[in-house]
Amino acid sequence: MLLPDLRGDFPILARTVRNGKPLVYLDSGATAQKPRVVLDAEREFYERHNAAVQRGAHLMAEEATEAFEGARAAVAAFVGADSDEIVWSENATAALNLVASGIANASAGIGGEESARFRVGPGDEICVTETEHHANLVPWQVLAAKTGAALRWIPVDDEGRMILDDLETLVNERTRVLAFTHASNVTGIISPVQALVARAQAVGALTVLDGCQSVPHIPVNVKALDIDFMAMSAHKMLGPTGIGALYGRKDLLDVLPPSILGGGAVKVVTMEETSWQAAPTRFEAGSQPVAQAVAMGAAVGYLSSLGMDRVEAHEREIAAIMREGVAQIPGVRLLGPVGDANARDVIGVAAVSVEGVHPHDVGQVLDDSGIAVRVGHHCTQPLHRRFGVTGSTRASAHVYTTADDAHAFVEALATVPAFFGVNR
Amino acid sequence: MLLPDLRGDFPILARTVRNGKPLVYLDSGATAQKPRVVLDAEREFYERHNAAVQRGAHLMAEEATEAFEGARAAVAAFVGADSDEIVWSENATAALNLVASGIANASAGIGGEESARFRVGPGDEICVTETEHHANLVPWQVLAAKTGAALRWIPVDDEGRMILDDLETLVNERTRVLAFTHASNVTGIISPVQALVARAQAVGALTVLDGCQSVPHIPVNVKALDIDFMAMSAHKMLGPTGIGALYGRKDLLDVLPPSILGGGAVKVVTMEETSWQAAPTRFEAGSQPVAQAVAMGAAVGYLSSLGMDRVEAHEREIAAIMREGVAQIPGVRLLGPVGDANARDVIGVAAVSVEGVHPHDVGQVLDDSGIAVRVGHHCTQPLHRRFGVTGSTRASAHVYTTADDAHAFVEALATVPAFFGVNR
Amino acid sequence: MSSLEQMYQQVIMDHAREAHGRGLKDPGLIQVGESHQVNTTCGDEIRLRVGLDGDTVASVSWEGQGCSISQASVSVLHELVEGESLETAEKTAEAFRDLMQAKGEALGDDRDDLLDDATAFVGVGKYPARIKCAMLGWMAFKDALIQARKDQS
Amino acid sequence: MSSLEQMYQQVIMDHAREAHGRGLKDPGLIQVGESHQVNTTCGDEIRLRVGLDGDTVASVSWEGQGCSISQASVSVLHELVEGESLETAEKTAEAFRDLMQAKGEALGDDRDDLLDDATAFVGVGKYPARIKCAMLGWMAFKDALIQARKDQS
Ligand SMILES: Cc1ncc(COP(=O)(O)O)c(C=O)c1O
Ligand SMILES: Cc1ncc(COP(=O)(O)O)c(C=O)c1O
Repeated sequence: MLLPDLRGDFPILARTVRNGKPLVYLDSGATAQKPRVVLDAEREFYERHNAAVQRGAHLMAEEATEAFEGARAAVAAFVGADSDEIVWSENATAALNLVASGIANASAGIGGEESARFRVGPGDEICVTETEHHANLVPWQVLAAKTGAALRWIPVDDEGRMILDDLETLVNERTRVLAFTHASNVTGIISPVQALVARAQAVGALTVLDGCQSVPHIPVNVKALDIDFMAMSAHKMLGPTGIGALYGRKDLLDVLPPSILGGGAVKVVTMEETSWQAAPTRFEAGSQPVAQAVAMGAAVGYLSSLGMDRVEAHEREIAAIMREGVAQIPGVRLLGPVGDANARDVIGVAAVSVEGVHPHDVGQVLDDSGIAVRVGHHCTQPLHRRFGVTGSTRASAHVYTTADDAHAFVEALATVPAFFGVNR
Repeated sequence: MLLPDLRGDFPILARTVRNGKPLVYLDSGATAQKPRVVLDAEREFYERHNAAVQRGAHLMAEEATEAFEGARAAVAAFVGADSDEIVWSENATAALNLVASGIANASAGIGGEESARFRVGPGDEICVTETEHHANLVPWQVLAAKTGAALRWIPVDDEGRMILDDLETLVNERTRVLAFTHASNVTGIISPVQALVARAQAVGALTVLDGCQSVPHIPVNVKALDIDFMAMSAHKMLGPTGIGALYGRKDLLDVLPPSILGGGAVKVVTMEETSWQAAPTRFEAGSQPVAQAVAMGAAVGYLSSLGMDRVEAHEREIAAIMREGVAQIPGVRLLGPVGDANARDVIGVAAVSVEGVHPHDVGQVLDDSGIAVRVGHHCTQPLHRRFGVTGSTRASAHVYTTADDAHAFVEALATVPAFFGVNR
Repeated sequence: MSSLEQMYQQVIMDHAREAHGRGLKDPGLIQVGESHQVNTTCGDEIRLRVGLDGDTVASVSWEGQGCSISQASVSVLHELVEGESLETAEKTAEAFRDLMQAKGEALGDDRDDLLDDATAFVGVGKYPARIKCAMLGWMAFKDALIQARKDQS
Repeated sequence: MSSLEQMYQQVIMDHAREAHGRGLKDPGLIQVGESHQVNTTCGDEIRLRVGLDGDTVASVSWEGQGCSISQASVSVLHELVEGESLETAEKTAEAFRDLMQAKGEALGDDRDDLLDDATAFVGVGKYPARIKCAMLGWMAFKDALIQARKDQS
């Protein structure tokens, strides 16, 4: 394994679960566990520096602001952005909604001429893909419904790979936004970002990347990818719950109208009207998740110290054990690439469908062995429908996942068909 | 004092600030400090139970869900609501925006016939007050701009009290929403909720209460107040940053369209369209601030154990020391009720304007004595404009504030005019 | 017997494999109610139809998919309530709900007789996440009854 | 001298009480630029106008309100740069920015001469929240210069 055993850094991994069994945590795709440094950073903030940021004239307010902005700089550096291109949000979902709602607001005239470039209306198109998480699908559906634009999508093949044959038709002169995920939370496939961005840029469409499953697991540089917006979630990056971030190109962020309105985001307020601050402040109305920002800063520090190249390689090895292992079990279908391509260019995910056994029942049997996985549609109903199943059972890895964890998953999964008597 | 000295429960209050001076924290109106039980609750969640809630088939997911929903029940009970009438949000600002954006979405046809009762358009009116925090003003301005409705407001008198003489004109048959604060974050005045709600109900307008400055400081029961919606912020309630909550009457919440869209909030998703869950789930798209919810639950537990009646009485005594004290200082103007009414029916706040000295400079002198206050417009530009000042210096109390703190503020404030040579 | 085996008792496995009452039936000229329930955790759905003949639950039929717990549960429901008086059916439904809340303990009173095969679900009560699965059909039944009573056809 | 007294040095207090350059002037037929800056922390505003005459900063005037630090700072700015060459004015502005970043230490090089009265602001560098106040006028100056250079009137 490329990474040393890191379990000692993660207090929760020492606990036992059902029947005193040691915990095998393979649900990191849903939410990751937190290293001690992250928990300590959050607690230290509360015990030493907690104060309202940005507007205090007292010492703790200064310290809190410094910690808060320092965390922003750390997150920015982690993805190759400038500090003022990072907006805090409640989670990745809120970050994606911030873009979609900002465009809806611009289309309704909010933001005036300055925001006119974001206006979308009848005759325009918004393009997504069939592999999207609901968080990067539903906001665009509703934007289309509100503005009269048409929603189109890039389909996927039987392995879940985007079919780019009709890309020129699907992303065309009428396309205003192309929103797609960087890595699938089901198949693990890493998207063909370069081809998609090139096409979007050729037709002048904005690109919105869902970085939820890439930023925690592989090196990501927004400038190298040349995307316009990207959403990420701290809780999947070994960070705290309650915070995520949006990257946005500064010139775009500065003129996108805000959609959550209130204190902090505004410049001059009269009873009649309001002017907005520049980005990122214009999008940060209300008291921010300050302690969480500080802890997210600690999380990217921890990941950086491991090295994202090594993280990627480590998790690919885990993926290989899991994916190749489950592919051997009769009656078990691996969603996503199979055969030669199985464990190449994927993140550490293995979602399976066990013939004749409902995912919930599969998960229950694994749980009985102390193995925590996710069951259901993983917020990707269209993709599961495309695969002809309503749900699946998903194991997903992170930096602390060991080869033993991966083997335990494969072994326990192999017992499932017999338990439910479906292989008689 | 009605409450014992609680400083021992709050680790940060033991620290020293400038020149090794002990901290006198009087900025609780901006954000409160956290007792150890709150910090412990959050940490224990991360170290023992952290998992994605609501959809796991494994033990920790069950435990996490139980903790998360238990916290919801605790917060609901704290304000006299039912559990499914409490929606988590990032902060109070987001909670207020949730209502305003939901109405905007309904007005744009989202939610269909079911949501038709929320539609607002030209000819309709939305009413706020001149005392509102930007968080309860700007969302309504923008809703008005988007829908073509007119924005009206209840003015305040020289002491900052709402003038209800023209209430029948300002809140009339065309009024669809009446949004107002429960307690002012500047004057401390507690609003005439009963009169306002009665008038709104008489004309069929929805009532939206900003509970940011009431819920942490006085007993609040949403059913007794008979309001439709109320926003609150955990970080002002001795809880963590990164979470707030919206109370909404269940029958309203169930048909208000969501505005942050994504996983968890949805029922059936196809590439073309989406149906929503019932409340509160429909408003909780994306991974929620779970550890923060648990900690917010611990915070209301701590407040309840003190007893909100005692908290109110305690803080009123602090208010009296501060307000009566500063009223004695020549050249210092107290914003809000003066004279006999000074410290009656107010929360523990004293905002002052020192003649000839800018609030920032006032705050700096206090800071030098270890006294942390807030300076500026406190996100109430219209109210400050009404008072004829651009900003003020505000001291605000909480359960841990002692009589000594209040006296220290008054004494330090008294030195300010001389320091800047304005009383020569 | 481990907790897992206690949840997946043979009775449940059998019902799950060969579910009764599957396939929506047109119950003819009686009061009819229908309900569609979705378990949003996993996307499982059940559509259940009830036909009332006076005070008798004359017909209970359903379609949908789900995990073994939800399928077995609706199958047992069909077996228990079809043909019973409204009163007995409602008492059974209530007993089942109570069993789910009993954290893995049998009710231990005369309602165990009423529940019959359904007592096998006792182990589900230990798994909060699965109670929703077991209740799916019963929620649909309760709702369909309300609809049926409103129906005047 | 305490940190507080170091920040509020007499020079600063004097400039704050009697600020120079206040009141927007029409600089006549030369290149003119104007900038409006708001310190969103406290709502303080400054509108500053610059008139260029070739390579000379011929006129600097302003209006607005703010704390003693921001008022004194723009007053000193007026004193330092009005009538100076563009090059000197820009060097002074840069030196002032560096002083603000110096965490309370003097620059200690020949730029201290350039800064003259402005060296009194050294103590502000210890208070991150106040750096914005001190910089408000200088930001407006920088921006107004850009506008003035664009101006062809
Ligand atoms: C009266 C009032 N309303 C709204 C808010 C906004 O709350 P938050 O910043 O938690 O969103 C505040 C606090 O800043 C407040 O005092
Ligand atoms: C690909 C993808 N997009 C979006 C999300 C939503 O992230 P969050 O729940 O943090 O908003 C997730 C995780 O649930 C995800 O895996």
